[in-house]
Parts: sequence; structure tokens; C-alpha cells
Amino acid sequence: MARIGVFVCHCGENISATVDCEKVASVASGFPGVAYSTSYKYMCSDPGQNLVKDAIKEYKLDGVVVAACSPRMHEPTFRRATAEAGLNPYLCEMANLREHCSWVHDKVEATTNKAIDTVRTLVEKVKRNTPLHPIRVPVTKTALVIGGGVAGIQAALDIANTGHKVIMVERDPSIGGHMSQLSETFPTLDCSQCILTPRMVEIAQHPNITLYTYAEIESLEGFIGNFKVKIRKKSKSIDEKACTGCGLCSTKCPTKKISSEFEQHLGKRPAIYVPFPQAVPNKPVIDKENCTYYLKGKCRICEKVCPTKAIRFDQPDEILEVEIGAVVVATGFDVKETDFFPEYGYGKYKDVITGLQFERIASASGPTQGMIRRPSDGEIPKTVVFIKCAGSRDPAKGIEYCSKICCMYTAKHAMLYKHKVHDGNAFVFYMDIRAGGKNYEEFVRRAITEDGAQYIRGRVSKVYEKNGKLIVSGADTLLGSMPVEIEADLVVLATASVASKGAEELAQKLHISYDSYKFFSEAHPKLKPVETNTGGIFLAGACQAPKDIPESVAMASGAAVKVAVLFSNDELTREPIVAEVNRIAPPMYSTCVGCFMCQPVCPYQAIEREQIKDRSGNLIKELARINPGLCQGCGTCVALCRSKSIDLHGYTNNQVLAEVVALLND
Amino acid sequence: MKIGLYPGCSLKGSSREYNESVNALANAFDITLEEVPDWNCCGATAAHNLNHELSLSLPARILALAEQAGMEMLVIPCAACYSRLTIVQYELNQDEELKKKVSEIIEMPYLGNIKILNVIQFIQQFILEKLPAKIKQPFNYKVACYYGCLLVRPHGILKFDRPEDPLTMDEAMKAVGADSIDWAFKVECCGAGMSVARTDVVGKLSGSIMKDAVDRGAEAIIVACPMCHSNLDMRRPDINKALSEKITTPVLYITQALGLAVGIDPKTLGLHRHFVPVNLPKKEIQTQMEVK
Amino acid sequence: MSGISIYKSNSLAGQIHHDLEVSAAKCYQCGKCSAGCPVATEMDYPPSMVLRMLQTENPVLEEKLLRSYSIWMCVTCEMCYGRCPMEIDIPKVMDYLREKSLKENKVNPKAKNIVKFHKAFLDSVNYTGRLSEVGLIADYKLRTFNVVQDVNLVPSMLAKGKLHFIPEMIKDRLKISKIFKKTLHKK
Amino acid sequence: MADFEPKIVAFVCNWCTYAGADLTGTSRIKYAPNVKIIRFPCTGRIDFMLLMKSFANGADGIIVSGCHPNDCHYTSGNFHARRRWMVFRDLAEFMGIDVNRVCFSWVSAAEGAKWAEIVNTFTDEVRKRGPYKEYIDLAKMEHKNVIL
Amino acid sequence: MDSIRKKVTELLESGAVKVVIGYGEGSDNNVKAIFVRKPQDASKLIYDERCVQNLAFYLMKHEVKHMGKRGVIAPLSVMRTVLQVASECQLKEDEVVVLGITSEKELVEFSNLKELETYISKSDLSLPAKEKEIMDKIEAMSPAERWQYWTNQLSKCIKCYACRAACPMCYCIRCQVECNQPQWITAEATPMGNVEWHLMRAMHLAGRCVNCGECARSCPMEIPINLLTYKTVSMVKGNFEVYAGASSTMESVLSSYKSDDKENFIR
Repeated sequence: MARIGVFVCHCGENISATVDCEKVASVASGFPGVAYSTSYKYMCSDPGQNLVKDAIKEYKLDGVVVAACSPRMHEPTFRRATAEAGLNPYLCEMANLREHCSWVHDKVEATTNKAIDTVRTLVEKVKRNTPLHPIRVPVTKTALVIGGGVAGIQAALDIANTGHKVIMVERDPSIGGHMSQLSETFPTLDCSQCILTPRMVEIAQHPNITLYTYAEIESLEGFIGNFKVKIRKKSKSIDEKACTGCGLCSTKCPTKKISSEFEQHLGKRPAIYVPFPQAVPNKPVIDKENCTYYLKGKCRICEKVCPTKAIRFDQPDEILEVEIGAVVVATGFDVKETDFFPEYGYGKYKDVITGLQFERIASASGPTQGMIRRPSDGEIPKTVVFIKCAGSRDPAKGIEYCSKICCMYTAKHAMLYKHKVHDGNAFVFYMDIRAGGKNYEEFVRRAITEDGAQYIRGRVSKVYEKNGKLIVSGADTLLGSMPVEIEADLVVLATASVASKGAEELAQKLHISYDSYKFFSEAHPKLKPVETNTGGIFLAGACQAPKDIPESVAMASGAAVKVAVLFSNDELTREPIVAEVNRIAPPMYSTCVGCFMCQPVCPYQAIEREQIKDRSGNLIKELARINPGLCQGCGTCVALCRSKSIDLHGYTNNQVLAEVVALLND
Repeated sequence: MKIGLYPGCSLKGSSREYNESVNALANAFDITLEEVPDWNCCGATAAHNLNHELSLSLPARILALAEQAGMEMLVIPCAACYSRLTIVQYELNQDEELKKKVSEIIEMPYLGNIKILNVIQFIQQFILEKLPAKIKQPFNYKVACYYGCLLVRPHGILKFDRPEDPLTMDEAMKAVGADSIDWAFKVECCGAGMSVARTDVVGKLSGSIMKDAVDRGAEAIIVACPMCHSNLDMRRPDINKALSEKITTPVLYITQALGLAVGIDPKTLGLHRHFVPVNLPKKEIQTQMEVK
Repeated sequence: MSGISIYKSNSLAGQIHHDLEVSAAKCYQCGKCSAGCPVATEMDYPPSMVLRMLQTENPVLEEKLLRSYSIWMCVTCEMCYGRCPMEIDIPKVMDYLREKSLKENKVNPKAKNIVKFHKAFLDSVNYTGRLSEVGLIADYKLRTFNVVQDVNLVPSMLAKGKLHFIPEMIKDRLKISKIFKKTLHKK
Repeated sequence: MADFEPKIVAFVCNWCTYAGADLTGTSRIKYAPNVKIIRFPCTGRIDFMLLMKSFANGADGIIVSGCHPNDCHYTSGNFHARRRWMVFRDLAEFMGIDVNRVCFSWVSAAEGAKWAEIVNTFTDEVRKRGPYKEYIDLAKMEHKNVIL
Repeated sequence: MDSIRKKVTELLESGAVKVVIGYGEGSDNNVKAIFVRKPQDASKLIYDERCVQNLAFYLMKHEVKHMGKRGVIAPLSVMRTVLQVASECQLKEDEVVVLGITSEKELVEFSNLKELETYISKSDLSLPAKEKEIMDKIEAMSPAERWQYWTNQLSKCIKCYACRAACPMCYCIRCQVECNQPQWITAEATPMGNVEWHLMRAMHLAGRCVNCGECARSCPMEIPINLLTYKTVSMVKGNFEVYAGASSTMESVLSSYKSDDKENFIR
């Protein structure tokens, strides 16, 4: 006879508000095989856990059901407690009475009954649990950092400085990310590149870091500590060893009129180019879409002028396969383009620009050398209108969230503009000012009180062009929504920050989850902000949600520490939730007939063919064997196996069928 | 296929030239539009200003009649009627209960599966590609295509063109050699139902519309809505008063403009009914090239 | 399931939420509607204010609203709805308020003409099934005692065949007036 | 049949739907208590026989839910499951089993609201269909064994 | 016929095969499977329309395996079975010589399974018209009628497992019905248990059934259980464009997937 203990948690009011916890406990005590049943206010608290431990000892329990919150929240907690009481942790199961019951149902009898059914179900399951023992696997102590923006840079340097190898993969020809495009940074107004470029150089020179720019992730296989990544190094059409980065090719390249991505299409670049002067690596790539040679088959001027003969037109893409132990995803964000806004002209007005474009205009290294000049005619705008929440907080446009950084950078833009155009007018249309952060509020106030930015509380309904002016019609909601019309020379939209291009595809390659906006999902909103649901893969920076620089950097360091922790052991233990092919006595050895239909369904190639031979080495039988180091425990093979020769520890056929029966028969 | 026509009241009264030009144009392309038998008024803004169920029932009857007559498509030139009927069809399709209720009120079966076309959609579907071949006298003027409110809003329901800065009318006009200008008031409101009760407001709103178009060199305004037309045409004195200017730029229905291009005579198109005379100077057909 | 309304059942916002499934609480007062409203300057309360007043669920403000001129100035151009980031169907709300204001005869004095116009319009439809503009104009003039307005238009309209004195009538007029009985004139 | 409350069992994967249902809870979206969840690592683990046994044990409806295509935590479990369900549905339908009592869905970890939506609509559907007597009656049906 | 006997004789004489599985005269005008091991016995072989049994299932039988390399008289269903079981690692290419019989009762020889596949790819693998007809009838029924039909039919089942024994695809050492940890299906024959058992059987044969009809022929209660597996055949063909037993290398339908498999039934 089993001796199961049932521990019902009130979770303060969270469960007891709609579920009669005492009743659940008392009914449970009547279940066959339940030796002890009780309820308590906070089961996860120390006294709560002690309650469990003591009961295990006192009543010699051989199974534990904690009826509390989601196992995704506290299963580890209670399994630890169980273990501390000398019982195998995998003899502890959780019944989810909070997320799946008390929080989603009203205070009616049905709710308590559901709770009772759930507990009964888990009791029947746990009766059939067997002691399991963690699996040990080796750790490859090399980290992969995807994305070379400020977050990726920080993570890579931190990991490298703990003495571990790092591979950094960057999609663009240079690292630096969006931060390298910024002019000054809030709230200190220090030059973005001045603080970033030294870090970029450090990456290039660090002995522990291998940098692949102009490269993308092809695929990722394996599991925590033991990943295999395929990296596609897109052909740069140059021999990086030979190239000295003298830049002669770029100056001589006849195709010079290509709109520059780095300059946000406000500037031009040649077909063989380095995105910006401080680029790392400072070696050019040939943009095949626009290179005359690739298009027309002749030109080759760069080849002729190159002093070191480094041009390689026939250079193919290269696929590298590397073994790594952990991944830091730092792919950052993009901003919405102006064509996203019908009411602001579908992007047809040259002088309606994005905040990022304004950064380039304001940047000393930008297309206007830092002079504030508008794109259409290079005139210095006398009146600039800044529109915040352009796309953000706008369900109608499919973006409900706040992009977080706009309030600050718009204040900065207004300041920079006023600093450079003293007699100019800066109007800022805003809904709220969100300046939470050290010295942020002060910064915004300064923009208003010292630099005289005109803040108008209201959204802009329409922007249209009329004889060279941009007519901005908004309303001042603090003046009874009085309509306001401003004749502007330049309009800057603080366009929404969105997940970076290709985020979804990458997430699918990495098997990590993402939210409805394609931002990557953290494992827990509060307690696991840098982890993902996939062990060994961590997040850093704005790929998880819009973030400013300090936050991104902090998160990156956090992710780096997680990697360091993982790398601090030579072996790591894994959940023993793995499938196994049964073994029975000869002459059958197993009920597996070796049809090997399970083999192709395993995403981890964990199913091997095992040959059973007699003493003289003749093959008696060939049957499936599952490598517990590779198996991740999805159980697809288990459901597929016709003879039920495979079973999944933790979710055995015996357990799940018992659950079904118990759930439906009260 | 049987294509129905719901003219609506204005097209029988103050905007009969719109009705005339629609039919004339259709005939020029051998299409006969069949009027919905015994149709009634859609209730326009008045109805939904005063009573919701009424504003559903009047249009529902029209649609039911059209269904009875076995029409698969229903062309509704009047933008106001188009918007009313489309919205009603949408609303009733959202809510079976309401649908039942309404068909009880109108004492008729109502399915709500008829395809409603505004005049531009009609032109796109049945005329546009046949147009170039038929052009006699390209309409080679600088025109401002004015869509107004009811053709494009609410976009979620009408799903026609782009909500801001629509282009379909411009495309049709370009097809007959017109140079359609890019301007800012394509979808602004002309004052609509305020025409009689608050003429001054109409003067102001329609005024700013006319002004922008004219300032950008428009030689003619092209519309597809009787209300817009009467406000821009019939209310021109009020407009000029509001602007304290004397604007004489004519306002044509798109069907009239296209009609002229394919050589239908002005009278058949009802141009003589306009308050602001339509006397556009003949132009050299040098733009013939562009005609496509 | 989340059936419990956030509104007081008797409040205007509550009724609107119940009857139209339009929730005033969604409005975060960005003012985009007022900014784009062609007649905002004519209104005593611009659209965003109207929603704010609804949000308060304050009887005094609700009364003001029903007696406001705004609801009658609204030309239902749908611009506010078209651009509202929260997709709040303000025109529908305006309809609702007008209907209510009329039922409780709280129509703003300045708006009487507008209402009379609408009524005249519908009566014409009620009697003939269609709108006879002469009838409408004449009827409207009588109701407003504003006979001189627009008289200058009439001759030329006649000349241009835009008006005719014999109203067009549809056959099944009975049905139409039935419809009116069952809706607008429902007791 | 007015006060009939259907018994519905939900087989869900741990990574998407179970997490999604957790989100429904954390965002306090209410749904019908008729549905009780059994947690699986992946939809790929869900044996079609479990569905049969659910009916045999008195379930009036069954929800099977997992990660959207391409989102599977194990890459392809949901794809294999999808094929299995395709075959199962056709066969069951051919045998006259009421497949409308089985609701397959993709609910991601971010779709707390969708989970509530699925549960509520499906519960209503099953409530309308009434208890799955036909199946349970099999247990009572006497065996047409003609050999003696 | 002689060509077959001749071939068999030389195969046995040359020792190319140790035994040939074929059809021979049985008692009262029945045919039975015979195992020809001596050249002179080749004359016992017959082939006519009565020869429908799927002999392939003997190929995997322990006793037969021990005889050594096998030859088999193979009408279409047998040829397909050979390919299918080969794809399921139950039979190796070098263990069998397939003596194919065309629909015109002509002998076709294959030097390897590839050749067999090419032959199969040219043959008509669709379901027999007679069964197809009945299936269409059943599909035309209302769900309630279908349920009626099948519960009536299946409640006759006495769980003798003749169907399983006759099916060349049911080569498992332990069938799921025999699992007792957990007990999926009750041991004794009950209407519900029977429905479960036959549905399970059909599911296990999905993408594998070569529609030889052996199960139905062997059923003492004359239940048309082959229709259930045939249903999966037509379903698999309809959705995944494949027939079982068409190749010795293809992945089973349920072990593979396409990312764009139809999912209109998923919410």
C-alpha cells in the first residue's frame, strides 16, 4: 500500500479565496494510499517546506503531492525539500491549484471539486512514480554570442574575461549595432561612439573571442552544455588576411550612390564598403546586389587598385560547424519606418523622419557632420516637431506596448536641436512622459525648463505638406483638447521599437519561445529574466523587450554570469526525464522488434541501433536503444511505439493512463 | 451576371446628373445596371442620428429587395448610401440575432450575401482595363481627386483603398490622361449632413478643401459622392464667402469625367445641371502618350 | 466569462458598454480624435472630452453631455474612429448619445434646427418611402421658421431639374411606415 | 439537459499550452471549470489510446493542445502529433465516433487569452452536444457473441 | 505456371534458395501454403484465382527463417508486403527471392528490391473496387448510423486475434493488447474493448497496410475489419500521396511529417 502525503497550499488568499483548501485536504485524506493530508497558508515558505519534510519522515511517506501553484513555478522547490527529507525528489508531484484553478474560476463548488479531482489525479500519478537519478553530461566551455550590439559586446567581454572561449556572430559587416549609430546618449549627453568604439576594438583583440561578422546562424542542435551550431559566413568577396583595410577600393569604386544602411538611408556608400569609419573589423565587404561586376560581369576596379590583391570575387559562403556549451542571444531591435504611418504620409514626405534618422543627422560623423539639416533640401529647420508614441501604445497599429526609450531620446533630440539651432522651435507632442531611471526625470525637465522645448500633451492626427511646410495638426488635451496646428520644417517620429528582422526565424532555429511581438520570451518574468525556456540559451538586451543602453548592458552582464555559472562545472546534471527501451530476459531481450520507425521521429538523433550477439558473435537481435545523454524527453517515440516497448520516465504509460482514469472517476 | 443599381434619393433629385452619368458610362461599356425594384431611402445620417434599429432596417429592406431580384452585385454610386448599406450588411452579419430581428421588422427574408460595390470599385472591375481603347478626348487636366469620408471610413468595415491618401480614383483618372495631383484633403470632411442646418460650417470645411486643391493647381475636382458634390458645387457661394475668394473650379463626378473622355456628350452626362459651370478649355492631345 | 462589467450599470458609460460593446475606459486621452475632428472647434466638448466625461460616470457631466451641442455637431465623418489608436467607435457613441438625448428631450437648444432637419428628412422618407428634397426643404423651413434660408437656391435647382415638386413615391409605402412604427415611433 | 456540466479532459504540452494556461491564470482570465488539464512534455507524447480511454472513462470532450507549428520546444513533436491526429480523426469519424468532441488547438505560452477562449467555446459546444452517452453505453451493450 | 515451376526447380537445384513458399492444393478444393524444399516438389506448386493468401507473412516466421534463404510466390500484395517489411527492417534484401506473379499470371523476376520497386511503381495499388464501394456506403451514412454499424459489427469480435495472426504487418513480439502495465484494453471481448482494439489495430497499420485483406479473410466472425485499415490506406494516400509497400527505404507516414501538413481541424 502506497503512503502518499498531500499538502494543500492556501497561497495566502490566492488559492483559498475561491478554493476550499481544508475541504480539499480532508477529501484527499480519504483517497486510497494517502497516508497524510494537510493544508497550510504558504507551503513554499520555510515552515511550509518543513511541514512537508517532517511529514515525510514522520509518516514514512513514499510519495508527495503538493497542491499549490504551477509546477513551472515551484516544482524545483518542493522536489528539493523532498530530497532533503531523504525521499527521491522525483517522488514529488505538484497539483496546480492556482494558475489552473483558483485564479481562473469563481468561488463556486465546481472550483473546489476541480481542485479535488486534480489532487486525486496527481495522487494516482505519484503512486506510480519511480525514483529517478539525475543524468550527468559533459559541458563544452565555449559560448556563442549572437549579435554584436552593445549587449552582445558586453556579454562577450564578460564571458571572455572569466577565461572562457567566446564566438561572436554578427549579421552586419561590422559590430556596434544601433548604439554606434547614435549621436549623444541620455541622460549624460556623452558621445555614443566615444564610449562604444573602445569596447568594439577590445572584442576584436581579445584572445578568447573569435569574431565572425557578415555571418548568420544556420542551425543549432543539441542541448545545454552540448550544442552544435552551424554558422554561415557570407562571402565578403575579400581575403580578410590579405586586406589591410587601407580603403583604396572604396574610394575608387565607381558605384557610389548606394543608400547607406548605417546612415539610415540619409547618406550614400560605394558597393565595396566599410559601413562606418570606426567599423570593427575595419575591412570592406562587396555588396553583391549593387556591385557592377556581379551585376554586369565587368568592372573589377577594386581588384586592380587593391595593393595587396585581396579581392576574391569567386569567394563562396562558408559554413562552419562549432561545438558550444551555451548561447547568449543579443540580436537587438529595429525601429518602424515612416511608411508605417498613413496619417503621417506613408513615408512620402522626405522631412518626416524617424528618431534613428535624427540621430544620424545630429551625429558629428553623420551625413550632415552634425549640423541639423533636413533631408529634402539641406536647409536648417527653424521649427521641428517631435511626435512621441509613433506606433507605440497603439493597438490599432498592432503595437500595444510602450517602446520605453522614446521619451528619453526625444527629450535628448529636442535638447540637441536647441543646442545647435538656438533660435529654432522644438515642439514635442507626447501622451505621457516616462522618465523612470537615474537622472532621467531631471534630464527631461532640463529639456523643457532650460532648453525651452515646447511640450504639448496630445497626439498628432495628421501631417501633410503644403508649400514647403509640414502642417502638423494635433490637439492640446490640457487645453480642453483645443486643436493645434504647427507649420514645421522637420517632423521627427519616435517610431516604435520592434523585434529585429528575422527574430522569429532565429527563435525557431534555436527552439526558444517568443511573444506575440516576436520579442524572445524569458523563462520567468521576474525570477528568470535572462534565461529562456531552453536550457543553456540566455537573452541579453532589446531582443527580449525594448531597453535603453544601461539596461541592455546590465542584462548582458547578467547573461554572462549565467554562462559562467554553467561553465563553472565540468559536468552538469540533467533532469532524468528521458525515454528508455525496455529490457527483458533472453531470448527476447526486449519487446522491441527493431522496426526502427521511432528513429526518424527523434529530433535529437538519440535513438541508436543496438545489436545483441551471442558468445560467438552472431547477431541474435537488433533493437532500439536511447542515448540518455541526447534524449530530451519529448516522448514522441513513446507514443509512436506500437508494442509500447519505449517508455518515458516521469511520464510513463502507467502514470498517464492512471491520471486519465483518476481524473474522470470521482 | 445580374448587376444591380441602388441610386438612392439624391441621385433621383439634387444629384440626378450623377445617376445619369453612371448609367451613361455603364452603357458605353455595354453594361446595363438594373435598379433595385421599389427601393426606399437608406435613412442616411438622419436615421442613425435618431434611431439605431431604423438605421438598420431601411438599408436591410433595400438589400433584401436586391436579393429577391436575384442580384449578385449591387452598385451604389452614392457614397453615403454605399457606406450605410455596407455597414449595415456588416453589422447584421456579425449578429444573427439582430439579423433575425431586422428581417422581422422589414417582414422579408434577408441573407446579407450580396456583393456591394461603390462606383470606383465598379469602374475598377468592369471598366478600367477596357478604358484606354475607348478614349476619344483624353481628360488631360490637372485634377484633384476628392474621396471624402464615406468611401474610405471606417476602413475596418469598408476595406476599400487606403484609409489615408487613397489612390484608386487617381488611377482611374490617370487612365484617361488626367494629371491627378497629390494633395492633403483627399479624405477630409466637406460638412456632409450639415449642408442645410449649418451651412456656415459647410462653407468652412468645404472651403479649406477647395482652397488646398486650387492652390495646388487643380483645374477640376473629381468626386464620387453626391453630398460632397452638392457641398462643393451648390454651396460654392457659401464657400467663397467663407474664403472671401472667388473660386470657379468645377466639380465633376468621376463618371462624368470618364464619360467625357470616352466621348459621351456633356448633356447626357448632366453637366448642365451643375451650379459651377463646367467649361474646361480644350487642350492639345499632347498628353496622348501618357494615355494608358 | 469575464462578464462582470467595470461600469456602474446605471451610468451612461455602462449602458454604452452594454448596448454598443464600446468601452469608454479604453480611451487614454491622447486627443488624436479631437485633433482630427473637422468640427472640433464648433463643439462645446471635443470628442476626447466626451469620452473623458463618460469615463467619470458622473451624473452631472453625463447630463451636460446629453444636453451638449457637440453630439449634434458631429458629422459622422468617422475620422476619429479611423485614427483612434484604441479603435473606439466614437461615431457610434455619438449616435447613441443623440438617440438618448432625443428620447429624454434634452436636445441642446442650438441643435434644434439640426434635429428638425433630420426629422423632416425621415418624415419625408416615412410618407413617401424616399426623400423628396422639396418636401424636405419646405418642411424643414416650416419647422425652423427659417423660410428665407436657401430660397435663393430653389429656382435654380428647379431650372437644373434638381428639384421636382411631385415627390417620388414607392409602391410599398405601407411597409415603410410599418418599419417606422416598429422602430423610431415605437412607444 | 439544461444543468448538464460536461467533463472535459485536456492533454497539453508543458512548454506552450501549459505555460499559456498558467498565463491565463496570472492574467486572471476566467474560464469554465469543466476542463481539467493533464500535463505532458510534448504533444508528441500523447498516445491516441489516451483519447479512447478518456471517452471510456466518461469524458464528454477532449482538448489536445500544444505549441504552434515551428514553435515546438522539441522542434518537431507537434508536427508528428498533427499527423497522428489527422489519421486518428479520419478513422474515428469513419467508425462513427463523435470527433467534434475532440478539440485540437495550438496555444502558445503567450496566448493566455486564447486558452480561455478555447476552453469556453469548446465547453459550450460540448454542453450543447450533451453527455457522450453513445460511447459509455457500449459498456452496457451486451456482447453479440454467436459462438456458444 | 510451368515457367514458375521451372524457375523454382532451378532455384532449389542451384541452392540459390533453400525453400520456396507457394500455393498448393489443400483438402476439399482449398489452396494452402506449401513450403517447397526439394526441386522435385516444385510440381506441387499451383497458381490460380483461389490463390489469394498473403504468403509474405511466413517470411518473418522464426521456423521459416531458419530454413535459410527464402523464395516466395508473390502476387501484388505479397510483393508490396516484402517491400514494406523490408522498410521496417524485418527482412533483408539478401534473405529473399521474390517470384512475382503479374495480374496475367506471368512470372516476373527481380534481381533486387530496387527492380521490385520499379515494378510496383507501375502497378495499380488502389483499393479493391468491391471494398471501396462498401466504404463509400459507410461514409455516406450519418455518424450515428456509422456508429451503429461498427458497434454491431465489432461486438461480434471474440478476440481470437486471427486477424493479427494473419496480418504480415503484425509481427510484434508483444502486441499492445497484451500490455498489462498498464492494461490498455480489457483481455476479454467486450463491445467497448473490441472498438478500442480494432481502432488501435487500424491505427498501428496506418501507412503500413498493403490492403491484402488477409485480416478479414481470417476472421471467423466475418467482420469486415479490413475496411478499417483500408480507410487509413485511402486517408494516407489522400493526404500524404503514398501507398504502403511501394519502397523498401521510405520512412513510415507516422514517423515523418511535412511542415505544411493540413491542419484545418486545429484551432
